Amino acid sequence: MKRLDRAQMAARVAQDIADGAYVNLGIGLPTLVANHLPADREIVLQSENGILGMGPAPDVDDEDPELINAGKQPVTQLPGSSFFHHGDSFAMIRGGHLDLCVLGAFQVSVTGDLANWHTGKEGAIPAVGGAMDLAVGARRIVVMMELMTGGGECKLVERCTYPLTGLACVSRVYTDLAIFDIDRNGVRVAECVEGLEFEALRRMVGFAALRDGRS
Amino acid sequence: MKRLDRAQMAARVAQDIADGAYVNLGIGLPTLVANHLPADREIVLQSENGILGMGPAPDVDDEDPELINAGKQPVTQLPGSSFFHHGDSFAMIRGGHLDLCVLGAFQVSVTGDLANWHTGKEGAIPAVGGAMDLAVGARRIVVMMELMTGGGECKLVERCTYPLTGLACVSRVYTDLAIFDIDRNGVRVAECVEGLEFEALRRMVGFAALRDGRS
Amino acid sequence: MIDKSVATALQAVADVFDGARVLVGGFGTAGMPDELIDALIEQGARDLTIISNNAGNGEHGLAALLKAGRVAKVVCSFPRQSDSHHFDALYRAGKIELELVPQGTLAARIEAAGAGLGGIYTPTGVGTPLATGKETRRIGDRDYVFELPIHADFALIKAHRADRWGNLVYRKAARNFGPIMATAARCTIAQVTQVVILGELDPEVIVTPGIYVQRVVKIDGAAGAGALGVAA
Amino acid sequence: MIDKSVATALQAVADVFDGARVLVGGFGTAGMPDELIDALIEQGARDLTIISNNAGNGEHGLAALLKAGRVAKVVCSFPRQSDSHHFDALYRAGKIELELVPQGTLAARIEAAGAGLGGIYTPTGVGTPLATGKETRRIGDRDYVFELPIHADFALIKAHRADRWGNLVYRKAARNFGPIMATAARCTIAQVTQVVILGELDPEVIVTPGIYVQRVVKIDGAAGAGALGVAA
Repeated sequence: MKRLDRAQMAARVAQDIADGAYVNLGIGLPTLVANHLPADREIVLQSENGILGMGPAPDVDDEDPELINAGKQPVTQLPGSSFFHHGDSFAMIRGGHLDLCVLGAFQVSVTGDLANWHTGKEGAIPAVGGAMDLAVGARRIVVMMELMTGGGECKLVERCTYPLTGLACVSRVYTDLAIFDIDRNGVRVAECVEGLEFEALRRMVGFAALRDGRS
Repeated sequence: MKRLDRAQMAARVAQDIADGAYVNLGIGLPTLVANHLPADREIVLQSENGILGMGPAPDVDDEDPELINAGKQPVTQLPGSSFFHHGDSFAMIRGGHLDLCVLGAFQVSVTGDLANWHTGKEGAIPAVGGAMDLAVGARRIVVMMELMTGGGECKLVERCTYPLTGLACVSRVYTDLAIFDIDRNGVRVAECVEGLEFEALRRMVGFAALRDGRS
Repeated sequence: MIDKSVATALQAVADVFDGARVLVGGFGTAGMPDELIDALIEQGARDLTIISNNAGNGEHGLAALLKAGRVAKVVCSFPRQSDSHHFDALYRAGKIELELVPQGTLAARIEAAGAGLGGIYTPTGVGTPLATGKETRRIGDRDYVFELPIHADFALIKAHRADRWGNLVYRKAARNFGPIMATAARCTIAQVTQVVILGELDPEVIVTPGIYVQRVVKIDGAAGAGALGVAA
Repeated sequence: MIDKSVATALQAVADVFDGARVLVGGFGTAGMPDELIDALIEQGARDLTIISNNAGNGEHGLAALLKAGRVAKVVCSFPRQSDSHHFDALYRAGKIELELVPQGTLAARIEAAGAGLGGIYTPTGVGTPLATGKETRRIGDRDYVFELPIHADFALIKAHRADRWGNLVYRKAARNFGPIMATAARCTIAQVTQVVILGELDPEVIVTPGIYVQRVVKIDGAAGAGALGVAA
């Protein structure tokens, strides 16, 4: 089967983002989506450290230590961009003004619960950042992650075992093997990579309630 | 006795305002204080419609309908002034950042309760504006009013009969006849106009607990 | 491509429905979206709830909307003015509902809606008739009143300059309620004096980022002309 | 006359007392008041509670303050970073207390303090371990967590330009927590790159009005030099 690499996953997420959408891309994997936004759409990226209309990474010579994204990487600003403080930025996030937020995850449950901030392991130092605000705030929350851990465990689960970030907030999960839609009726497979049979995917995720939503 | 006129009352209030103070002057009588600020002190006036560093009234030719004070009169701006929206303005007021607010009043009680927004009369249309926010917000609230109503009733009372604006918030009352300080021990006369005896003043206010605080 | 410009004020308010909750900017005459209100009168929506600092004065703007019988309820801090006779008459006749809110609480409730908060505790109004029937709570050594957010279907505001993304800057004290109302409505409509090329507004000085603005209407005339007209 | 200028960073932080609660601006390296933190280390105050987005990284700034053993407690959203080894070691040794707060809740609690609110209800964190033991309340059709304001004795922030009234403007994403922290402390100290003549800052673009700033210290060096130094 043709497992998607990270760039292909990012391109697949980007393909679904509408012209004119206001979008926050979470730290890590979702940041890659910025490199694949369709050139014919005007998509406005928000960074929770107070930027709307964020542009791509600058050339090394043009880096400005005071123009960074939420992942603390140098970025640029597009015409039409604006700056605001953290209070206003999280009012924007929490108040439901973003159309979409793409987040990474440790686990997503069949009811859309999200776990992406803390492994809960003994001795691990917790750090939450803006993850919980994004999880409750954006109009639509999607997750972008590899379906299986390095150890072969599925990250789409019946019930999260890691500490939660938000309850029933994820509506779509983009993975390297399939795309899953989550609603009150459960989980449907929206797309599968070439060469992966539905039944094989069901065995990988390990729960019977998975439905095939492909027309 | 030498009753103070309104300009004299305003000048007396102004005399007590320290260099560098941030001050809100309520609508009506307190607005006059702006005309009497000592020239050798830098006092920053706030207007609750979003101005800090408000200046005096402009010449008629220089009036700008978008540069008005809380009483909707044309004003000017001083070097160092800034504009902000109503949310930020009332955060500034409510958050205890103003050193002083001078308010008008219908009644002030011996415990510092303030009534200045509504007569409570049958058929009267209530309007509160920013009075209740100012009453709880500024670090020090003083009132400027004539001591007696036109009908000869004292406005400094044992208990307010008009609907309240704020509880135990007034610490000084400037009137045309005397200045009163209010604290948890009650009311002390801080100053009296020339020719008014303390006992005569006590009879005017009509409560026995008035103390003479003049040294 | 994003372009939030709408050709006319009437088009901008075309979908305001009967019973809608409408935030209206302005403090006195500064920042009052007069042309949008005129368009709303022409458009004809009824049973409106208007949330604004005042309840109209003279014959124009909100006063005219009230006079036309379109407003079922006003939420405001200061309805009584020397020339608020249309509101006064409707109120005395029992034909309009009034929810009186302290000005800072009005602002804070609008901000809470825009920021997605479920409610706030404010010290304003404690022990007064405007806190009657409301939950109060002692926090630390002080009493506070519980207040709910004020959400709206539409916000009509006036700004100075806009670009096609809907970024806004205001002028002097006409800023007042505009920036916070823009955050609290599902559809914010801004009338502006000037529309500039994208990128011409300095990112450091934009007061309302375009994310909060759905429609922009350029109104011809000099800056402050609307307000001058009312003052005349 | 109002003049909030202070000659040196050390003078500006001279009265920070043992046990003080100190807000520290900055997100990553942008907007970090490095010179004020260095002065605080030199000044020697102990048992501090530091409220900041991060808990220091590398060897400079907050990390150095932590390393010097001056911090009893950190209130922050993101202590764990690739090079936050001083925090990590102190935390693992049980020598520092951590209150972990979601970033937006941290911002909202600081804003609530500055705005005089007694508390707020936020949807952030409902049903997660960070809401454990906190009051939750259903308002409308949604659950919210009750959060208290975060007040502080001092705020150390970095801005771009100031005037003698303490009016501030910031630069790009270095604005971050500065404007809200300035409102929540009894004494706000701003380090700036440039001090300009009163009246030179446009009243329309001032982000932090001087009322929120008690002391201004000009730090020599180009804009962003402090941050560049840390990045090096």
